Amino acid sequence: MLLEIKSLDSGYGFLQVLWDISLSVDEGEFVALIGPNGAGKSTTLKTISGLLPPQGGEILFAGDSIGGMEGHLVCRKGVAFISEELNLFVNMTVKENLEMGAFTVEDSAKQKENLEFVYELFPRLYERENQYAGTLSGGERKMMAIGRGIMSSPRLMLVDEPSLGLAPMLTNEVFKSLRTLNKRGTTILLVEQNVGKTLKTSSRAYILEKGKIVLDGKSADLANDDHVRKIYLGH
Amino acid sequence: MASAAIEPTIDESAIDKVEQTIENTFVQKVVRWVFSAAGITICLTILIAIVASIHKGPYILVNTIITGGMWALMAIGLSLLFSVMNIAGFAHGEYFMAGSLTAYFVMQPIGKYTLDHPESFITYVGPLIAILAGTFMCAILGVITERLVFKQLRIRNREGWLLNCFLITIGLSVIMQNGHQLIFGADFKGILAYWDFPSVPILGVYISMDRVCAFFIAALTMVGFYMFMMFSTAGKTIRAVSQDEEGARMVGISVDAVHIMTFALSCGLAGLAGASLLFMFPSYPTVGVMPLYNSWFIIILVGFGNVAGSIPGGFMIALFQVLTRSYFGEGWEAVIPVLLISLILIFKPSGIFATKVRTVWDQ
Amino acid sequence: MRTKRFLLVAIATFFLISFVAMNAGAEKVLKVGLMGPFTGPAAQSGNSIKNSLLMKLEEAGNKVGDYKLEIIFIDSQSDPAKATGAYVEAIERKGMQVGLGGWHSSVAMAVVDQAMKYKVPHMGGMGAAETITDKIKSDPSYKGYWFKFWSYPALETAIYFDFLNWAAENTKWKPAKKVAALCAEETDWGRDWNKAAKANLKENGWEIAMEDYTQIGQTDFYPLLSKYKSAGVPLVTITNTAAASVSAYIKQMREVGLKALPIVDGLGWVGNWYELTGRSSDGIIDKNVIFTPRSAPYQKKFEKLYKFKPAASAGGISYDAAGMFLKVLNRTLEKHGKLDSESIHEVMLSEMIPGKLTYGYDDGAIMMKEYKFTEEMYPDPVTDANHWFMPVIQYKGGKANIIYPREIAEMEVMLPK
Amino acid sequence: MASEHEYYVQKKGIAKFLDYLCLTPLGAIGFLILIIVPLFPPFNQDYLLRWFILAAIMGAGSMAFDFSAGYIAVVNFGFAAFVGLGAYTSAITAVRWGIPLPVAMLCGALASALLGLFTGAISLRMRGMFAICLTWFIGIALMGLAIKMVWLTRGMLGLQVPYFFPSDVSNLYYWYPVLGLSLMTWFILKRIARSHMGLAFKAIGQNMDAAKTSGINPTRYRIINFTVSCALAGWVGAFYAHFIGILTPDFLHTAKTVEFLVIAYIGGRGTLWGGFAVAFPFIWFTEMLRSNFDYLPGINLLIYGLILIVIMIFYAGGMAQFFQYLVDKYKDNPTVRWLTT
Repeated sequence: MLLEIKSLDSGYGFLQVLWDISLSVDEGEFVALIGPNGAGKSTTLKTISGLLPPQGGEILFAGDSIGGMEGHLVCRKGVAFISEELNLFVNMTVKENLEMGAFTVEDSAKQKENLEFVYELFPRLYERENQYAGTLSGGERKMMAIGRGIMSSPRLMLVDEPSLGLAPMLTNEVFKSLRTLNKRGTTILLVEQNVGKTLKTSSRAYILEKGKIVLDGKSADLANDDHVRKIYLGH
Repeated sequence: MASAAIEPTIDESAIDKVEQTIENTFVQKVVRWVFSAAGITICLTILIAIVASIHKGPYILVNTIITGGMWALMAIGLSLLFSVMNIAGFAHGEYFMAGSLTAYFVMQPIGKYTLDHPESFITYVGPLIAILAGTFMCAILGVITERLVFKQLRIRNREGWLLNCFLITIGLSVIMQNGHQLIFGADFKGILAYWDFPSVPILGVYISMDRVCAFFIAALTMVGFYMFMMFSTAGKTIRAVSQDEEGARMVGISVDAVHIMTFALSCGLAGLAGASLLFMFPSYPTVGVMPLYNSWFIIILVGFGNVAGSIPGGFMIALFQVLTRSYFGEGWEAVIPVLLISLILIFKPSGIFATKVRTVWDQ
Repeated sequence: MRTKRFLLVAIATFFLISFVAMNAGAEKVLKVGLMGPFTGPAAQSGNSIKNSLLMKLEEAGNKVGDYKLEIIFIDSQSDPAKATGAYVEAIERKGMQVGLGGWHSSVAMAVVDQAMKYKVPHMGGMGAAETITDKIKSDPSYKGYWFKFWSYPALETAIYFDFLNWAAENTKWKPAKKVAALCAEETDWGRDWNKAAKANLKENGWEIAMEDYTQIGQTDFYPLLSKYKSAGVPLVTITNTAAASVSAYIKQMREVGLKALPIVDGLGWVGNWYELTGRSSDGIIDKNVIFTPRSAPYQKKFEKLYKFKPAASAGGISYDAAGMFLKVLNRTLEKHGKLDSESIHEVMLSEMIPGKLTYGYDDGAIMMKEYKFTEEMYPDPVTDANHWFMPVIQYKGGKANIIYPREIAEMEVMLPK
Repeated sequence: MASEHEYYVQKKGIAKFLDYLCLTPLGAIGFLILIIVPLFPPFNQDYLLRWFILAAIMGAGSMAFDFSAGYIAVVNFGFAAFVGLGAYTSAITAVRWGIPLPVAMLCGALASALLGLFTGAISLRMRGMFAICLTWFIGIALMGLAIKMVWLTRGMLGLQVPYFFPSDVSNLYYWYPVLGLSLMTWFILKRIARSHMGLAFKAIGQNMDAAKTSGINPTRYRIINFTVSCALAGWVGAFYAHFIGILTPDFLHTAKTVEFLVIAYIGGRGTLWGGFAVAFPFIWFTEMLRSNFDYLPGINLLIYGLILIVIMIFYAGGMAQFFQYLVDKYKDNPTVRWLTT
């Protein structure tokens, strides 16, 4: 088990958002976390990545407890988080952003390899290597953020709403790259609102509603589940 | 920190084309810069400096360049503190004071030694040692303040951070001023000169060796600072934190360590300014007030958190002050430049080189 | 819990601090208030004043007859409002009966009202501005409650111009045009000084090219001096109470290469002026009280006790003021058999102001031949060569030398070509 | 004094009158104590009265300061200059034209109000630090002008200001007017804060954008707030001038603003009464320190700075927050509830 969450509570100050969440992700899996707006999907990812301290429960990553650990230490453990707001360094060039992504990687050969892989995955970024991240378009920003995540050679990648605000064509491209990444051996935990596409891409999924996990199972099974079909797929 | 909103996707290739045609040649780039707000003000400043120098004498230009550099150093530190940690420092003048105090105590024995051995190489190197000592002392002081005060606040209360920090720095300034007085007394602790050589004539204006050296120290530091920020990993992490703290955490940067580094750097720069200007500002408890005001004028003029803008800003403030002194008389430099900055603020409410990154300054 | 503890600690500190030092003695005491700017920008002068006064009183064993002198410090903080508060508190709470010392004129202007209101005689203040004299003269009820130990600029600056006239006639110094540039600090003192200097200069056929007032604590005079240089003025004057400013002015004057004759009024107001200016002070003209051989023991003792050089003006004069004060106390005790505000005031009124009670070299004065007050001059001391007197001096090699009046001159005058 | 928890009960008699004055019974008792205390030893000594008066002035000033800092979140960092402008205007009109002092004080308030109006108007487009700095710069410029305009202000020479009362009377003569002045400042500010305008202020202070979208015109309210705050500052300053008897440009210095600010923040921002209540012990405490440790000059300021830092780190809400905590703890006790509503 690469990531294991046991009865996690989390939230912002007095406002508790997550109630007793338990989920697990295996090495090499592509797991999705879906649910309506405000269900606590992003909060889950933030808590795992250490940006938000948990209020209870346990988070185990590769057997070590990472609950309450600071964000940068979680990252050093091998967890990359691509947030909804992307959190790019807008006044740095694309290349510098990617280099910052590899901040935790000490081996320069490995850095170079990662960079080449990112450019291979997103040739557009290579074209804009020396452009400021702030001047990129929406789709490019997404690629930039994912690329930056890849740079740290993570074992687990948490991706938050990659399709938000993107044209369908670009969304497909992003999903495709995530799949490539997964095939290359990176475990992915994806949060999405585009349930149809997500269930097609992922191997397993959890459904989160009002801060609680209501359903989980193989993606293909869930796609045929009545509840899911009615609420998320609209048929 | 709020990052820029995600733009809706429109036809991206069209924008690319337009951008490419605009950014074609270097000359066109320069022309575009000249007609930007920053370009206009900088060109205008240079023009005014030249005209006034022809009218009143070259001392205006020389004076602007020489004092501007040091104010710019102070302002860079202040600006850095703001853009990385969102601390609007009011105690920066006190680090200036601490720098000059340390340099004074280091320079005392060195001065005595060189008096007996005027030919020794210490005559040339000694002052540099004093200045470096001042810088390091302030860097250490900065780290101590960060750990003892701001770290504590960050752990406990992040609400109203900007204002609370502002008030805390006011308190720090009061403490350091009076601490200096209690421990070292209120007398003026000054030196005669760092490098006691005859003045150098530049453009018909005589300038002491100390001033020339102070200018070169400022210039070198600025270049060094730029290199550090642009090309070193440490500098890049500082920039990363200033642009997006969450993002920095996500890529594994220890924000805590960056805060320490920033404080050390920022206070070190103030200490450097204080130490290198000791020949002009003897150390006493309230010596930092004027430099503090000047650096505040600068960062307000160029826009909060605009670190690079502090450099032209420093020269602009220096020019403002020289001009007011020359044309209105002594004492007015406290009034007219301030009114002018206020006027600029009315038309450019976030400074001339308004920053592209929106930080949380308006909370 | 945290809140409770916080409250407890706060209350405890509060009471602890407020009840410290609230004792009163049963023996015969006279409570003497020492005023000066012990904190703030003029603290260096303030400490010179404080230490000198203390030294003189301690030399007398802090005793007059069977009265013990109890010292109360009043920190004027260079702020008239705060000084007034502290002064009143010293009178009301600590029972101060008589006051000594002082530095700023604006403080003196405010405090003199309190001295009068509470009938506490005060002497030895060095706030010199003419406005104080005018104020005290305007209302007889102030009489005898305030004695200045430094006379106002109009009385003092004349000697510079006597010297200039003498120099023009007797030396090779012949300015091409009689133009002067005046610079003073932006305070009551500076304004008064420039006013007096201007009147004197005009009377002697000089033109005023420029008149500038600099901020307190300003240390960058490059633009100003460059301006003077390009205007080619043969005479520049500056007066400034802040040592930092005055030393910066002198150093930068040398750097710029200004060839004018420099009158720097007040370089000697801090003891360590030579450490601040070095060789660049050579040739500077000043008018100041200077340490005579008579004051050597005082200087030595002061430096040993307080680890810095006393200033002739703030320190030396205060030392004498304390001496005169002791003399007044002794006389009061002799005459009335007791020491309190009323009897001291009576002696001041009946013996000091008419000039019967004076303090001079014979009594142990170290700075002036004689400190004397008269009905006409009160509250200022009598100013002439035999009483309160400041010669024109010129600095050379770290020493102040009298150059005018010529009868007592110690050195040939050095003048620019 | 008035707690922020309003219990909506029908009030009768004295309670109704107090409510009109915006005083809670506790507040009224506090004021009564302040009225009576200086008549009895040991508080009837002139020096203690002087502290009381200074504290009341500082307290009233900090209320005016808090009105813009605590409500619309614009820290007027040039506050002392507005206080000083009132003081100078009052003194100059009184000296030049022999206007009776109460009228001169009104002139002072008017001058500050006008400058406040102007400042409020030009700082509109600015936010946070920039607005703070603009007010600060105006303060610096005013102080510079006070230094340079010697023909009017006598600059550093110090302007002699006529006293309210002959110089040989007890400070008690000043105490009651200043108490009345503070009560009036409180009344004016609290009435405004209670009206719908006060709500708008709070909305603007908390979230300018949200306020805009809910139909509040920030321009208008910000100007009104600033004008009122500055007018009262000028009014307090004018009284100060006629009490102290001398004015120097240092009166307009930023350090003076810091004094008001520290008191207002230790008291608790956004409460108005906090600053006033804290001013008395605070001024007393720092003066005690200064006079008991006079061999350590500056120790009072050092501790002053320490208190500020400690309060900001541990109790950003100031004493008012602590008071509220106590009230909430005992809110079931009927006496406490009656006293604080």
